[in-house]
Amino acid sequence: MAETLLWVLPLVPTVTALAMLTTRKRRILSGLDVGGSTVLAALTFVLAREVSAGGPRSLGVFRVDELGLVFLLLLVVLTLAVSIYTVGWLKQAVAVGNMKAESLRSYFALVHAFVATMVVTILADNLGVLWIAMEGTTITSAVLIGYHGHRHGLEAAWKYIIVTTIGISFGLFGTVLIYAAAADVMGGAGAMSWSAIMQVAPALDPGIVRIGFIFVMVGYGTKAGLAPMHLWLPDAHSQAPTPVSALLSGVLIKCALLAIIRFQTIAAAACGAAFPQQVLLVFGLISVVVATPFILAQRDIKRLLGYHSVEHVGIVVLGLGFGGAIGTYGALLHVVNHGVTKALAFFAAGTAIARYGSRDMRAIRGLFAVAPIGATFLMLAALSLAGVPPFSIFVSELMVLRAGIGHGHWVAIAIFLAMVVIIFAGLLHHAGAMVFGEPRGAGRKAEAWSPLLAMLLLAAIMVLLGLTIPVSFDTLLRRATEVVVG
Amino acid sequence: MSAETIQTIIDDLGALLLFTMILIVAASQISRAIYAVAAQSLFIAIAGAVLATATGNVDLWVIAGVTLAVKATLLPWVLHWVVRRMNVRREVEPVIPIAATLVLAVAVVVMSFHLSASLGSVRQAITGNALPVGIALTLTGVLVMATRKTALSQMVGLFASENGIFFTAMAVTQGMPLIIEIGVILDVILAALVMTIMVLRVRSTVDADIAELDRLRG
Amino acid sequence: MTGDRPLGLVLLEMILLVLLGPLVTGAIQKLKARLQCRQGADVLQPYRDLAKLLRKGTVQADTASGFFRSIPVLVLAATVAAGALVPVLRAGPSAFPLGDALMLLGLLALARFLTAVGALDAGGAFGGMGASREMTIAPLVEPVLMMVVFSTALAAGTTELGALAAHRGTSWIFAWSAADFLGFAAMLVLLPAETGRIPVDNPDTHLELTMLHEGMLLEHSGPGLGCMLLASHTRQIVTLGLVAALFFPVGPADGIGAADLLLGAGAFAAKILVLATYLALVESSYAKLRLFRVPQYLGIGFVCALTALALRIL
Amino acid sequence: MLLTGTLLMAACYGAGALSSLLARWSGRLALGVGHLAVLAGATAGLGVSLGILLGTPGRALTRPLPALFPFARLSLSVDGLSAYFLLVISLVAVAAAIYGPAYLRAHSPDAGRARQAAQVFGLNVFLGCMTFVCCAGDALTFLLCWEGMTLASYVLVVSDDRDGENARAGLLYMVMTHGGTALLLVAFLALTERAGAFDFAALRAAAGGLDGTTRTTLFFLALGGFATKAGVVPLHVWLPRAHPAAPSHVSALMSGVMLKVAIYGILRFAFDLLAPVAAPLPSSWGWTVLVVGTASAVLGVLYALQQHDLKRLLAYHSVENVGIILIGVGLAMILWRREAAGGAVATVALTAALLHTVNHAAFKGLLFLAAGSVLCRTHVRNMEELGGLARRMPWTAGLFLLGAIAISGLPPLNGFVSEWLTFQALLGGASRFHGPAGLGIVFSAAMLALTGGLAAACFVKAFGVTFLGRARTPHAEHATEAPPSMIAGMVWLGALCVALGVAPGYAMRLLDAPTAGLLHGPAASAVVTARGPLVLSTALTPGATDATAISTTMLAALLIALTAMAWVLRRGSRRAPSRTAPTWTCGMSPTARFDYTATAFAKPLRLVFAALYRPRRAVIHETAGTPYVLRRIHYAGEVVDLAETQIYHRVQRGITALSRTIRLRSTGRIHGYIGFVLGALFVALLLFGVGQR
Repeated sequence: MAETLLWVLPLVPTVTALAMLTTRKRRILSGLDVGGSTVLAALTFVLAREVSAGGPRSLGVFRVDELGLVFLLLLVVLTLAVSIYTVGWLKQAVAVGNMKAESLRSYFALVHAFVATMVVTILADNLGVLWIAMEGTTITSAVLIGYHGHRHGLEAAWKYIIVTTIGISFGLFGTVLIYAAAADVMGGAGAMSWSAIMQVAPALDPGIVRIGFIFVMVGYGTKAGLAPMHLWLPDAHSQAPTPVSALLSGVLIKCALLAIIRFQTIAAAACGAAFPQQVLLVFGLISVVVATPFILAQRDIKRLLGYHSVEHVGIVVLGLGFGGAIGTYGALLHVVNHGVTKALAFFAAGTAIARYGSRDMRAIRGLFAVAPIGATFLMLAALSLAGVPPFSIFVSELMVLRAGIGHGHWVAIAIFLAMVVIIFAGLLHHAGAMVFGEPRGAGRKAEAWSPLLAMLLLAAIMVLLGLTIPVSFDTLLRRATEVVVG
Repeated sequence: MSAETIQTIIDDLGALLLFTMILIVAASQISRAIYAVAAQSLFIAIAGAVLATATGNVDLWVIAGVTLAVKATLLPWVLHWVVRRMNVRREVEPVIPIAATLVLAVAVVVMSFHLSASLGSVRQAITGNALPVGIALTLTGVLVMATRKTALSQMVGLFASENGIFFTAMAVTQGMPLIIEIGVILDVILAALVMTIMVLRVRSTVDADIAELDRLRG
Repeated sequence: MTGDRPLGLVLLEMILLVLLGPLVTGAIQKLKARLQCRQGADVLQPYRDLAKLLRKGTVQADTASGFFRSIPVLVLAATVAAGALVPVLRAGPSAFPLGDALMLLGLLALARFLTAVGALDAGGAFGGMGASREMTIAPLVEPVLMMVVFSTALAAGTTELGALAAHRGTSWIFAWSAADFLGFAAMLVLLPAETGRIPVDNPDTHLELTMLHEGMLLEHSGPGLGCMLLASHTRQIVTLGLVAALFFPVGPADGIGAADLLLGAGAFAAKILVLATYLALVESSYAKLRLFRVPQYLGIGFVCALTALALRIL
Repeated sequence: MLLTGTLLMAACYGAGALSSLLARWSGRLALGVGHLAVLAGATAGLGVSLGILLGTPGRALTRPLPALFPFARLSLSVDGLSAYFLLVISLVAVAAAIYGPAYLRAHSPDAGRARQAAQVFGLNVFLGCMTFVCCAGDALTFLLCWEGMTLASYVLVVSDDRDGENARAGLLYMVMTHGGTALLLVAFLALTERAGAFDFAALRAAAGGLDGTTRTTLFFLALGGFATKAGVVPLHVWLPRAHPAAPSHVSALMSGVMLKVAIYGILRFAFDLLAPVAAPLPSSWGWTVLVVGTASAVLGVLYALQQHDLKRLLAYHSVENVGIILIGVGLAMILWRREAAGGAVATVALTAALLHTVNHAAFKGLLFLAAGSVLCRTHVRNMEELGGLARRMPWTAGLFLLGAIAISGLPPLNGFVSEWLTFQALLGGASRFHGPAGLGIVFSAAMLALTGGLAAACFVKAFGVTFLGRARTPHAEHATEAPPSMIAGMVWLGALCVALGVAPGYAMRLLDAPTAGLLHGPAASAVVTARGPLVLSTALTPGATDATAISTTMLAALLIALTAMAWVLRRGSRRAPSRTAPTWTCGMSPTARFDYTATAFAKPLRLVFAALYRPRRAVIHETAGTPYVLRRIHYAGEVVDLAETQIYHRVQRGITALSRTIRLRSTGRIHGYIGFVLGALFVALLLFGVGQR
């Protein structure tokens, strides 16, 4: 059952994408969109139950363990939310002419192809397949980013595809090195399978693994938006259509993180845990620090959110770098929390942008007066991103902090907290300026239901995870943590 | 052939690859850079053939063939076609002087050899100097991308760095799985196509080189 | 040691203070006149004024609120209640504790607070000016007074005036420590300020440039003014009584008989007379200070008090 | 059983929070139900706290909460201290609940339903979180409720009206308290990571093994966090902006109660969680608290003097009173376990602090409510535009006057009692310490006296300018008395002020549990009311227990009697005529311009303390061509908070400018992007790759 699911899951979005190429009607397309996502989500939950019952399953180059499952769940939930959101968003976008009605199907198809590549990335056990799928995500999402076709979109797409291709070509180099080290120990057959490598990881030659991990770290780190390789990220995330931005920020960079985590486990087994943690710690701190000034002095709301992703990826990596069960647990939890929250933030920002017809935060004023519900969601998302309880990110940041303090990284903790507070100030300043005050340049027309529904879904998850961690989810995270730290 | 001869051959090919790399860096005309990268791909195909005969690994024959077909023929042709299509600015426009780029390239090469020298047991995992050469090629290729203004020369740099990875991958003693190599090459082709489309599209909509758009900042 | 001063005695002393208050003012006026080579009014003049005022009718400002009528009453009550805390005839803690030096200062501050509020009620410029100035001086005086009290309280181990006096016993200047001298000096500096006299205030004029306390009484008339005047007389004698209790011996604490009470009364009269003479001398030998020189003037007292404390503690 | 009471309380507040959904149909309904829920919750809180405080003082009652987080056991734990602060919160909450609905309707009748929902929701969550911060039995519950408290009050601050001012105030508030929370997080987590658990019992055990420096570091981290919330100078700048911005009954809660929660945190952390076993606290703790307390008291009242915004003036007085409380706390820290046998000055100091806590809650709440009813009738906060309200709003005026007398520390009201105790404790401390330490203590006593005097001056100004004299503007001209329910809320607090002032001895019983529980020493009532509930008595020297004794009860009786007598004098003779006439203004016909303004009233003190204020002053001469003919002279003068201008503005400007420049540096050139990737790889290889086997 579960094994079949392993190859069914990537097929679902692929089939959906192909089916979409057959029609031009917006309603049918939206229906297919939501339907496909729902099926994907349902199957994933079935798989999750299977795995929680029977442990990891593998089939050929595919393998699912709890670690991958965490990311997979995040992916399907966000995909579903995005599909629901797209219904109302698209109506408005077509109305104002942002999207051309005749070319919708290619858009939908591309989105689902994008999703398919991400599913493969998560399910891949073979590191080569992982790399191929990652490049696939780059190509599909690059087209989506440039989808609007105006010069800014194309510029962002070009920067994105060039820089990330360079990045993951480094990733490929690292993969080759790891493979070489593994093949040297276990012979060529299956020396690309992560699970197989993990069997012999302690025997690998630390020198090569070290070089390989550095290449992978920088390479996939570029894709994950770690500073200083992050520069493409705000451009891409700000220029993409809002639903795509949500997917990029919510899931894609997390897929790259998954790749990094996979290699981290190998490196930790081969060269001792201290080495990868050291590297991760440095990149995490750099990301948190670098993001700060750009968040403070930002004017474009979507770029603001993009830089925020840089910060939060930094926090995840920081958690991995602090290491230990707590740190890794916190990092994985933060992956989920940030994905959900950031998607919510992009949705809320998208509705605000659609209402005011501008991404400039100085133009968006008094949102609470014209669209109270959307404004509330925007404020909630901002507060959660800033790490305020009772929202989910507070919990994961707390875990990361615990790990840091537990391992006595006082300097890192000091820098981290200082930046978090400053970023909090900046973010709340921007959000407050947008939400409160007298409304300018926006009519008080009713808020469309489907975006609100999508936001409600995500906000519910956000608050739920902020108030409690359900037992099933906790066990999942614990097992995933064991996968990483053994 | 004995392992030593293989190693010497690989090392010589590596030297040739580095030479072509220097040509790419030093090329002042885009077309020359394209020829250089084609030649580089050709050498890599040869290296693949040599290793294939040495190890009797059939996959390597296929890979060598595909490399010859795609990277030594198809992609250079595409690039040339694009150059002809948008018939302006044949010369590469460096961001920093080419001499400075060369110096940096030398630094990269030195670093990569120093790096692999610091590793003891590379040689039984990866044949000969394939690792340092591969690192050098990869980084220098990216260096070229970082120091050239036009989109095409950036694509050239990208292919050069891909070549570096291929060379190392081939030289891995056990050989890479065929399917992976094929997938990688397919991805490269796809990426190249998408990039080409973008270049042409920007050229057609706003009459500018896509690599010079810099409105998104901060 | 409770029960030295039964409640009856305390109330008696209070009434005594209220009755003698105007006399002290009269005495000071007479002394001033003599020092300035004038005939001066009769010593009993303040009583006559009071009696007259209490008989007269009232003219009330039309803008004044309902509080205005009750202000003099409350002020008088607070001041007189403060009188109940000063040992006059006999030292020792009272049988039933009413309050200590802090409570005394608090009650005087309450009276001042209400006076200032009343001054603002009518809504004239003079009242406001007077209130503003009064409330500027008062916060500067209070800490110094506190510190003087502390400097003796730390020696006696209590802030209750009766007990303080009892602790001082019948010892006299020769038994003073250096701290006592400095504290007394600080007190002498403060006295004019606290009793509203030159060089801080001038009780004789209604010229708005010089007046503090008088300005606040401007809108009161008839019985109300009478109450306010009586209150300021009482305030004066209470302040003097405070100084006396802090620095001079009070009548014997152990004696019960009328003779002892008379002795205590005599001693009290003597002490008050001395201090009154001091005030008269200062008033007739100094000019009034500019308002913004006053802090400087009080600074002297502050330094003295601080030094006294330092000597007491170090 | 009592803890079920706390759960009942939680249920009430939760229901209130949910009732904000009623605004979907009717805002009025939501307001009514929400405040009713607050009333119910507060009553339950009163029941619980009184039950615990009057019950047998024993160990803390604890009760586990549902296990929300796998890594921490959540629990409630209520001991004497918690119960006492719960009492304080509930007392003011009752008033707020009675006062609130009418105020919100009267103040902003045009408020949208969304706003009303936000206000109801915020109020309930705010109170719920505050109560549960005090009842928390583990670090996580504490932190969650702590941040929830901040968040809810932020919602209330920004919800009041739509101008950007509130948003800015809320921002400043949120950012500063968030920074404080970051410090708290580190302090708590450092303990929890040692303890391996979150509940307070484990933390105590873990703190036992700390070495001195770590202990002190943790304390100062926590102190920084709590002091930010308590509005201690120089961390106070958010307070005078945020408190006035909230709806008035929320201002009352924030000023009167929320700051006290921070005090609770300090006490809990210093005396309970972090205290060394059977040894005095490190002396640096107490002295720091004493110094910052004194500074806050003096500077708070000095800045309050120069405010003309009624609510901001009150907010600055909160800074002052928190300072006074901290003086007591610091003294208790210094003296605890350092006295000779039989000494109980530490108890007196803590008693003074705790008593002032409830007193300040009472009169500051009363004053904010009174200011609120002025605000909702005139819609003006600047007292220069008010005046003459005493005749139009007699109840409000009278209650404000009551509060003013109380906050000025004048007998016979409650402010005096706690300040008297503070003075006694200070003197006692001074007599324990010879040398500079004692002098320092006495000096802070003198500063406390100065504070009292200045507070009196400030409230003469506040009351006089707002309520007395003539109406300066039409706003004040057409004011009417506040609706009865608002007056009822104020009367409740006013009665509290009088009761606590006239019969404080009876309240001492409530202080037994916290003092004895915290100091493991003699209970408050055993020390202070040794001679029966009518008499407060202390001793400056060990041994003698009641050398100094006062009885505000007797004094009040005496005052009443004397007032009666004086009234007879005042009435004078029947035959004498009594008439009214215009105020004497040297013969001119008096107008409102003759009234003394607040600026003028405070001017002398501004000049006296100019060195501290550094007032800004701008005089512009408008000449007609030649410098000899003056058209007009503009005068502009203001007193700005030095901490704000000297510290915060500079930091903020610095950071903003820095990030601006960094952002402008970035050229969106792709070469740079690639270069950074390459450089990162290069450096990483050199750093981590080369030469490490």
